[in-house]
Amino acid sequence: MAVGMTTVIAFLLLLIFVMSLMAKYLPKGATHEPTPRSTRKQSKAGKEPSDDTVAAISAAVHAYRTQRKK
Amino acid sequence: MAVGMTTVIAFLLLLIFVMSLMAKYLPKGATHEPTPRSTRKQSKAGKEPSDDTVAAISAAVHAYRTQRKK
Amino acid sequence: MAVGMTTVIAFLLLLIFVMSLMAKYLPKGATHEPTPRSTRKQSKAGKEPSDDTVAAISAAVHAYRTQRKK
Amino acid sequence: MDKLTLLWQTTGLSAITIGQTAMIIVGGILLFLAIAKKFEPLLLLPIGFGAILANIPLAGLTEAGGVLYYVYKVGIDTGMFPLIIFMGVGALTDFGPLLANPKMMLLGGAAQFGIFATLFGAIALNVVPGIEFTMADAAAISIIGGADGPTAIFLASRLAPDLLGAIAVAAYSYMALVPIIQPPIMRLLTSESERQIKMKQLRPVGRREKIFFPLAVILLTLLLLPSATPLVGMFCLGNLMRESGVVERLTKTTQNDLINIVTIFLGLAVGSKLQAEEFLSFQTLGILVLGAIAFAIGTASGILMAKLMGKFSKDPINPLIGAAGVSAVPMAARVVNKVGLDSNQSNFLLMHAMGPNVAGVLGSAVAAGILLALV
Amino acid sequence: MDKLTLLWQTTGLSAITIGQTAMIIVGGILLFLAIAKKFEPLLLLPIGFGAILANIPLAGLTEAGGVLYYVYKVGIDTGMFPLIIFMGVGALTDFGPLLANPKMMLLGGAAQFGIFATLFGAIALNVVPGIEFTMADAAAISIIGGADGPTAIFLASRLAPDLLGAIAVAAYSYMALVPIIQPPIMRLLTSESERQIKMKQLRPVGRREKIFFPLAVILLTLLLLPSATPLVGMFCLGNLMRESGVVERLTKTTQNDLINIVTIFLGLAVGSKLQAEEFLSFQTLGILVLGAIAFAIGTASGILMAKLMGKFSKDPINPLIGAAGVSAVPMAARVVNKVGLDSNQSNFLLMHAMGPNVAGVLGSAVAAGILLALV
Amino acid sequence: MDKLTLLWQTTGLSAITIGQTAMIIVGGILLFLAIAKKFEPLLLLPIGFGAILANIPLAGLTEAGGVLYYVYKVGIDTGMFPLIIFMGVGALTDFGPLLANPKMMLLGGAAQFGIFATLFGAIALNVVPGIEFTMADAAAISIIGGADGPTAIFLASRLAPDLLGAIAVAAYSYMALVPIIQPPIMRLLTSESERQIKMKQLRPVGRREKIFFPLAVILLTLLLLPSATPLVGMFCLGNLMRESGVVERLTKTTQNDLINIVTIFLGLAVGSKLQAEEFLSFQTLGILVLGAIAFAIGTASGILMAKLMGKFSKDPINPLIGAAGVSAVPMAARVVNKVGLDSNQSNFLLMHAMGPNVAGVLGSAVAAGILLALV
Ligand code: NA
Ligand code: NA
Ligand code: NA
Repeated sequence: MAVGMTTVIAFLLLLIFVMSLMAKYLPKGATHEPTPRSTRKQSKAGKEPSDDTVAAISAAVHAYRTQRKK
Repeated sequence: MAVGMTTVIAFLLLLIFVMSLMAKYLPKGATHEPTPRSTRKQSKAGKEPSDDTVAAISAAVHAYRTQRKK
Repeated sequence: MAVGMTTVIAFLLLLIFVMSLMAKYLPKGATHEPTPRSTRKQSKAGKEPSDDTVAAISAAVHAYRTQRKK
Repeated sequence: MDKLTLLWQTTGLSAITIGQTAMIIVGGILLFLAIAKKFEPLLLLPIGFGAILANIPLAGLTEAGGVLYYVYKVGIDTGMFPLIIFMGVGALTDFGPLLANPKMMLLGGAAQFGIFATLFGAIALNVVPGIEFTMADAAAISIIGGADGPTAIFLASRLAPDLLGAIAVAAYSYMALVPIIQPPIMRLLTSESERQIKMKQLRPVGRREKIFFPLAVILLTLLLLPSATPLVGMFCLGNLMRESGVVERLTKTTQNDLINIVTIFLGLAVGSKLQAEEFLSFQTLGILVLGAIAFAIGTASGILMAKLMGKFSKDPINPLIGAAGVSAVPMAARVVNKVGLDSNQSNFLLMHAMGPNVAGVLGSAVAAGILLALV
Repeated sequence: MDKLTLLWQTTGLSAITIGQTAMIIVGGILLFLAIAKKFEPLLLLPIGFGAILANIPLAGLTEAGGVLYYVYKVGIDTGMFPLIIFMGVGALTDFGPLLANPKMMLLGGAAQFGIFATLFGAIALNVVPGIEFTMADAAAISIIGGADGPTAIFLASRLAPDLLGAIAVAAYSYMALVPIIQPPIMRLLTSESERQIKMKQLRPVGRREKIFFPLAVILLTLLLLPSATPLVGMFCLGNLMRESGVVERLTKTTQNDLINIVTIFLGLAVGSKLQAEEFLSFQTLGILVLGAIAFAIGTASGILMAKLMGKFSKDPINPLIGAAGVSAVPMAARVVNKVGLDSNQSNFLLMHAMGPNVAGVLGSAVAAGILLALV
Repeated sequence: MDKLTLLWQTTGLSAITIGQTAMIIVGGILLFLAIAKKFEPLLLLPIGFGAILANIPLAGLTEAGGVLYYVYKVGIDTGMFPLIIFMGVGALTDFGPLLANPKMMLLGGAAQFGIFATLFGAIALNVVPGIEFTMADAAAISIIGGADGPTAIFLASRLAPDLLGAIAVAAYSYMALVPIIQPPIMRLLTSESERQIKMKQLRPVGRREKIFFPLAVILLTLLLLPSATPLVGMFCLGNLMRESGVVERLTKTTQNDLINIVTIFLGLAVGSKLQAEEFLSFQTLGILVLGAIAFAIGTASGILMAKLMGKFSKDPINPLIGAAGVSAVPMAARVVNKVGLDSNQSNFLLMHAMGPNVAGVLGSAVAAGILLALV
């Protein structure tokens, strides 16, 4: 048990380390992004609402409620 | 042959009996229906015209013809 | 190598011959084509509507036009 | 010169038999029926093409290692392809019209009489020299009268794999011929006034009834006819997915891509059984004749049962709808509608015929179970 | 008379055992949960129906030649079905929220503590008479705490095929019960003020990071934990297809029709393991209890780890998001969002909880690899 | 201490060989080409990922029971995957441009000269120490010159399974490199004025011609070249489904989900043959070199044949379109169009090049049949 849990955590720590490196050293390629993102959204359409959508809607609902109270 | 045919009929009679029971004792759930029915229609849309459609259209055609004769 | 290449060419020459025959002797089906072509187009958009539907819609369109003229 | 002889021996021309030539022509006829006549093209096109592929000399596509061999082994030998198709058919079937008028179930039962009558006929045909049908063969042939493709293929794969090609071709051909075979029988057995009978509008059916129906069917089947549970079970699973409304994405895939993929390979596998040695025999002729008889008897007994029921029913029953009991969904119901319209321009029987029509699917699956249990 | 006896012996009624009856009822309960309660219907509907089919007397659907036998052999015995599902899950997963805040990975790790704690629990349960779990059994059971269906099925198929039915049912049931099981634990372990903590908005993540992430994961896995590579590999393949943006048509099929087809048959195959002899035992009860414990411990350790991290972090961390570390994507993250909103009407934790949530999927796949290597 | 050693021995780091490391890098290069360079990503992405998975130490994914093992056994050992892809390609191919100008078929034939020239080359390469190609190996390698992925994989799986990985990678790589390999050859063999030649507009082709064409092809093939019927047959089936217009739903599934599903697993299975022991050898180098030569010769002979035909034709023929005869649909036709536009801004050769292009697909399938018959 101890071995297993330690291994999981050690492995994930390593992944965190690698992810930080990636965040630091990978060129962001901001110009490239728009196209794939839009394609991806389309492929999602028709399945469950993406979490962005859910988040956006929750935020909107909240904003609406706040406004109404005034 | 006799055995086979009798069995088929006996089995189906039993099914008829069960269906009648279901029709009698199952709550109709009228409020629940609209949603699933609409989903079902959507899933049908894009396949062959549902028989309701065919029936409705045939009726319309008939009405049209009747009118025209006048 | 020579055998292989010769066979390929011979086979394709034969195909060319058959294609020329087809082009010459197959009825072009100009009159026939519209219907199947139209079915194909419709059947692409959400599969084939029954002929009843087509008939009904034509009738409806006609009725509409007739009415409008009055 | 020697080399040329060798080359010649690798050609199909050098090895093709008359039987293979004949079967390739049969394949061509099936393609013609599928494409030019639109006879059940979804099945007859792959079957016809499969028949051509199966009869190619020297290629061995149906022998171990060949593409048709694998398709048959994986899909039909295991029974999986017809069962998956049946699940898809279940996902496409709306039992509403039957639930609105449960008595219609009897018509779907009566039309199976064609199956059991033909069972006798097939055994009787053994007196013809050159024809030798075992009990299992006879059962597999008689199911053609059920007018249901996957059921016929499933039963034939269990009871008489050698006859599978002929049986499947007969089943789909007669299903395609419904608009030609049934109307004369319908007109013969009904009077003009009977054909004009208008039926009461069907009540709407609640969602719960539709959900409980496949469950009731599988429960009764497992208690009384366990041998019918592979077919009936997959059918009910498909229908439950459809009616439950909670697994929309699975239902859609089952109704579309899954059933399409399996249909292509099922057709090829059936076609692979159209080999000269097996197909070109008196037996095939016998199967075709018996299938037509089974079909006609099924139609007739459906109509007669509808007439009988009409006598005892307080609501009027148009006897034509009995003909839809043979299954062949939805073609048979549409034919009923058309024949009805011929007699009365304002009589729309389509929805009334859908009840016996879907009952016929269940009826022939049940009959298949009985045949499996008895043989 | 004799004939009637024979006929009676072909019915299911004559042969059905009490165990089979009980299991058919269990199947019915699963269908009820799937349809009426919408508990993971995509899996529990086919599993429930499969349970009914598997317990039909005389039909032998799970014996050699039966439909469920083939489905199980082809899909689960080989491990292919859960692996294909995992590829589909990879194609559906967006690692953006995790890449924006890599520390969240730790929460997905901490929540796996439930797995390893239960491993001990399962071994300890051997003191109960009637329960006998080997080390392999215990490992397969403990993975329920990972709250990931395909991982649980894959591990069980490798280590304890006999328990697969119970383990899969437990895993999917508890995943469905997330909105009921987790909130009390979340409220118990956090104070009102902790639940109100607002977190900093996540930075946008570049496309390249998303492409390199699955590659980094598979590389680290193959170097350090090769036994986890079947699961992690297929998951990363699916995710790479998604993020690469160059194989859109493959990604779409993987996310839809492929995963749908496999889901139906995976469910049937799991259901086929719900046979009376195997399922109706004290062991199943033990599995259900252990699964619930594993799940609760996982939730708790995720929350506690989040509290610990909050102590050392310069950016505030709402401890609720630790509960999402158990996986059960996206249900667990939505529950976090809901509980957070209960305490603070303007605190939207959803995107913050998605990080630990997807980390939990990786975490349990890694844990499964460790169990495979150690057992 | 002992425990730590044991733990260490379960890591991939402890067991990885230099060969495996190299092959994982090769896999990475393929992924780079697929994602960053968009070289045939539909195939090279799964192949590259499969190469990584196949070289994971200790995981045994390609050994009996591993996921890649099953995928290869089921899909490539049987030949089914390339055949299904070929059916899909048939369903996607429009033979209209070829039917409008049948002579173009000769260009699709001439470009196969690359195949047969390479056959000699491969045999000749045996003089190089470390390279030992049998006749079967040589035939499988030479098919790379056909520039058709599924044909190459099918032939390699029949004749030289050990070389399949290298052959498939070479075939897809060169197909992706068409825009780089072909233009210099095209410019070298044609004069500016030849490249400016405008061709007569194509006549419209009737529906019946399109339906009869696949039937004519399969009939001629079965009579003359039965060994080519698996490939040509499946191709013609797909094309007949498309052109018949009566099985729209089957065609759509074949063109989309079926071909997508099979593509993913075909790629993985090909990748599984990129194992260090088999791939890292002089032979692979030889295969890559021979493939490039075959490709270049095919391109050249297509162009030269077009020039020759232009001499005897009353309608002008732009020799560039001969380069499209190598197949690599539709890339090669697009390259022809582009090179043509470079010389004459208003000369659109795309539709004219599609004729030889689709002829090239048939041509290489026929050549594969000849190789199967002769070897
Ligand atoms: Na029937
Ligand atoms: Na987890
Ligand atoms: Na080619």
